[in-house]
Amino acid sequence: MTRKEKVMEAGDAVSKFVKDGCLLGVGGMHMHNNAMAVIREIIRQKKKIGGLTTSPSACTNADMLIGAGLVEEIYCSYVGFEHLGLAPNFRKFSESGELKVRDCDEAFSVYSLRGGASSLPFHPLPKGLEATSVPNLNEDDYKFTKDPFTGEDVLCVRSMQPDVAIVHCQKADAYGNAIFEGSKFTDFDMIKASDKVIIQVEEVVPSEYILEKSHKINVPGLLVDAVVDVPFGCHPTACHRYYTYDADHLKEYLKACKEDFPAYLDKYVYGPKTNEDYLEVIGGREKATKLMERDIPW
Amino acid sequence: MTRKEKVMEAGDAVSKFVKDGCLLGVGGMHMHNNAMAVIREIIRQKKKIGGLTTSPSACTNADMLIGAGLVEEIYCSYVGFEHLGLAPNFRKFSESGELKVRDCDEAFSVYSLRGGASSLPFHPLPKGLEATSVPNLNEDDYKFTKDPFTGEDVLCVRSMQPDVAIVHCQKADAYGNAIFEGSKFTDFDMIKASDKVIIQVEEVVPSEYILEKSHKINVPGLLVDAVVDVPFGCHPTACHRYYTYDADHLKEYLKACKEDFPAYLDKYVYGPKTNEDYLEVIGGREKATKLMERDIPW
Amino acid sequence: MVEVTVGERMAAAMARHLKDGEVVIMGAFSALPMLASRLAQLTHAPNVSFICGGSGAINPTLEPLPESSCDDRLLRAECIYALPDVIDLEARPEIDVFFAGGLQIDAKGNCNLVGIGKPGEIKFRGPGSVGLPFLSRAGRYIIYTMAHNTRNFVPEVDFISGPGFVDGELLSNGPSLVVTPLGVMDFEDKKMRLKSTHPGVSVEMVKENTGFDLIVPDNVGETPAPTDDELTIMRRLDPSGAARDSIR
Amino acid sequence: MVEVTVGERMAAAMARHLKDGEVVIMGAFSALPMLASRLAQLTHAPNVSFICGGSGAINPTLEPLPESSCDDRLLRAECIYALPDVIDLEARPEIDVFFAGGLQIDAKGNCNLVGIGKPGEIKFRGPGSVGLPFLSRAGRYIIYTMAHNTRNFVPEVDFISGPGFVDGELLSNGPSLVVTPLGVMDFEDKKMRLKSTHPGVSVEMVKENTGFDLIVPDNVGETPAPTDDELTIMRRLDPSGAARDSIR
Repeated sequence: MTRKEKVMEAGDAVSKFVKDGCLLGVGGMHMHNNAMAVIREIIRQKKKIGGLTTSPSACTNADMLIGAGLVEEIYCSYVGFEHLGLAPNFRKFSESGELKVRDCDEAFSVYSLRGGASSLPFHPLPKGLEATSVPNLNEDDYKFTKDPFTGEDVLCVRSMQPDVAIVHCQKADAYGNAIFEGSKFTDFDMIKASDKVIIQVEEVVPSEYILEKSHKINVPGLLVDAVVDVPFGCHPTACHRYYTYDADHLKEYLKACKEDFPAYLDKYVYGPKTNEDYLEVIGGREKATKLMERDIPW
Repeated sequence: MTRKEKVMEAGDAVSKFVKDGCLLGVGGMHMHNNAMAVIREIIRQKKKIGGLTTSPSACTNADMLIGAGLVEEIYCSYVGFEHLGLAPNFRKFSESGELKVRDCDEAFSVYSLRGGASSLPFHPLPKGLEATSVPNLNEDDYKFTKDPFTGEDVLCVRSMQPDVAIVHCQKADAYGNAIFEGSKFTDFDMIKASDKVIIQVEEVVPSEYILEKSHKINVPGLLVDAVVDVPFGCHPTACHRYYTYDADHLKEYLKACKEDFPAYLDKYVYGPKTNEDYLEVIGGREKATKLMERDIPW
Repeated sequence: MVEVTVGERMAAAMARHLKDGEVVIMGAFSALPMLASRLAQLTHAPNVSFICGGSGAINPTLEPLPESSCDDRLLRAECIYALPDVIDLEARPEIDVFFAGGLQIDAKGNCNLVGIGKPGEIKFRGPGSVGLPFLSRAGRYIIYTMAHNTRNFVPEVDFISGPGFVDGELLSNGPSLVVTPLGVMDFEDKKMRLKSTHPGVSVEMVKENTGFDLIVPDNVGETPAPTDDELTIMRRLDPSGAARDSIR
Repeated sequence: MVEVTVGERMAAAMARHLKDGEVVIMGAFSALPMLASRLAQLTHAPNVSFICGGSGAINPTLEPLPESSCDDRLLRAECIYALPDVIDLEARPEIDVFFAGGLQIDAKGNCNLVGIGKPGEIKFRGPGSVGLPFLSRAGRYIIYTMAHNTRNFVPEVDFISGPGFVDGELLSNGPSLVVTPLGVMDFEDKKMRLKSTHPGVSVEMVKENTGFDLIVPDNVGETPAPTDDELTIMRRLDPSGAARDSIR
């Protein structure tokens, strides 16, 4: 008997694990570690996303899916581009009513996934978080129960267990044992909470490498269903310690959203069928080299 | 203005931060990473421990404090010596009624601290854990509330915020920024949940070292009140990646508990006033070398 | 080859009970379950994953096998999770098999680590229940003990630390195998049944050493010996015999 | 030396508001707060600790200052926490100062990032509330904005993302300072009060650009310029001017 490898093409991973109407979790945060190669594949396959959940701060990972018209509703703590501006598709589709927004906050994003990761039926919040408008805007996901020890009312959030999570990390072996070399964001709880997990990586490494680096922050292969090998697969967002975000491309994206988003999708999503094709379209080796050129710690 | 260093002697850390009657958390698990140098100092100073909480599996860190007659009550998921046997002082003091036992389980140990770490008023448990005798044995710490989303009854545990935590780790700088090089046990949540934190370390390292290793699992100095520099300070338990547990000494301890525990305390606790003295009494450099001699990963 | 030890026979029986692809978890005092899980990986079940309790090590290489479940030699592993992460896993449907034990075990597979006595009058304190309550959520579980007598195999446990076939709905499928120094048992209609005895142990001896009426089928065989292959692997993983020779 | 920029003046005002030993936290779009916190550490407050939101970096060295709060150049830090650990910290009494902002800010210091409109009829969607609800538990908080006009300084926010001096008991001490491209404000009896204006900005200009009645004391001074020392440090940390020149 031999051990089963989990490395597969983005197309196969998406067609196998992303079902129409699913609750989808996407990892990364702001313009960092968004699993864009797999997300572009979801758009190519026109998978309908029933619900989208993200780290407390989503970026193009959410905005692009929304702009492609694939998202029915989003759990929204924040969708934006930080110093580069607001999220155009998110704004447009939510203001028009095409996208249903379940308003939430960072506490919801973190604790709903943590509750899901721990198989808790719900997750209480620290006192004080009831003082905002958010729970009133989303009475389906925020409710009060009694503290059984004091009898006081305590605001709680629903636990979330996405049907499938799509997360990017730096390295994994063929069995899905993965090493995160930068910030972890909420990716770890998202992986634990989700039924199926697709990890896209910069590099597939030998198992021996993982065994020698098990002191690093990592994820066990037993939670991972597919490993997708896509160097530069976070572009136009950053992959910590590999390359920074492509500010020029992100600005082009933001402009395209306002002017002609279908053209953007044609050029960058529907056109290039593979990761290699995509990398050529965005500027090839020259662009890649530029994004990698900078001092990084350790 | 200069930055304040937190390195101090065990004696000063204990007299400053461990108050009579306190709820004390002690880190490590089984015969690994028990912060024994500071615990021996607590015994020397005869601090009364109002409540003792530990990782899900306590060892000599709890048993020695109990044997010294200092512990009023313990939250007990497990106190024992794994393959070496049961915990003699814990058994003796609990069977006689001198020690009050608040029966609990691993779920309580982990989630009560996690609840404390997250400032949650209480922490729900996954369904199914109500099927044991434990909640019935401890109705003060286990209670049911309603799931506000389904109306179902959910078993919950009290959140715990120890007054002071005593934890061992491998390295820290003078400001308390600490690196854990082995297993983390429940030490991280214990540190976050506790009001005051004493960390004992194998080595105090320069801040520059920490900055270059910040990808390792670590704890921010802002949560740490005292750094106690005690090489071999976990003896007779292990410190991951530095030395293994002293099985011979642990067997001597277990025997002494049954025969003449005061003599053990005189020889190993009250006698040697400093960590250096203690290391001489347990066998000096020769013993240390022996415990360090083995293959360790990475 | 030297004689097969009781520990080796028990480990092989546990290893063979694991199916390829299963996720297995164990707690304290688990040298035998660690040996069994690694043995399964190296023989019929390369896709088994196992989690070593407090250390947080997942699929450690185990050469040589440590005695303590938190030993730092376990850190050469495919992943090291913090304990709270392991606890999260314990509650997840990924876990197929738990290894469990107890001061007392009863006919329904309930395990007790709390102590002997009644609430408020515990005359013998056990170490505590640790992770056994999570048995209620496990796929199934294997009970193993280092002794088999009427003190630990009792009609009804004094306290339930790990729920066996208790009344009411269970999230788990309950206990599936019991491995002791005398033999191997499984369950029929939620009651413990003798399956095989180790060499030199009679059915009568097992019955005498069990404090309740074990279901005894007509033909109780001998617990199969490990194959030469299995023995070679076990002796490589545990050269000092810490686990293999742990039962006398 | 070249002219002091508005960003430099704002950063210096925020830095000086931090007391030695305090723990400070910030979220997205925080180049100025990062600069201010590091400046405080390198001048009067070496025991300040600061946490950079999503990156989880605690006390990063910040040379050079990145624009994104999650940039990997922040990872040269004293600690990198996972975001859930940062959230745990946000709820802990250790946090003395939060940096906050909003699409709308009102006289009581409430901040709104949800959007403009009414429930069910949001006509302008903001990015979302992110961590602002934790302001309810902060020691105190500093509001900073990149613009100051009657659209963002409004009589009453449409939605509360970060609670200012709301009715009822607060766990926090509420907002303590507001720093904008026009000046610096603080609070008197839970209402915003003008403290100083930047050079070239009149009291009248601030009043015209504020959508509510600001408390204006008799003597409103000029926001102090950074010292040469402070300027040297800020220009070293932010050589490209990404933060310092961010306001025009």
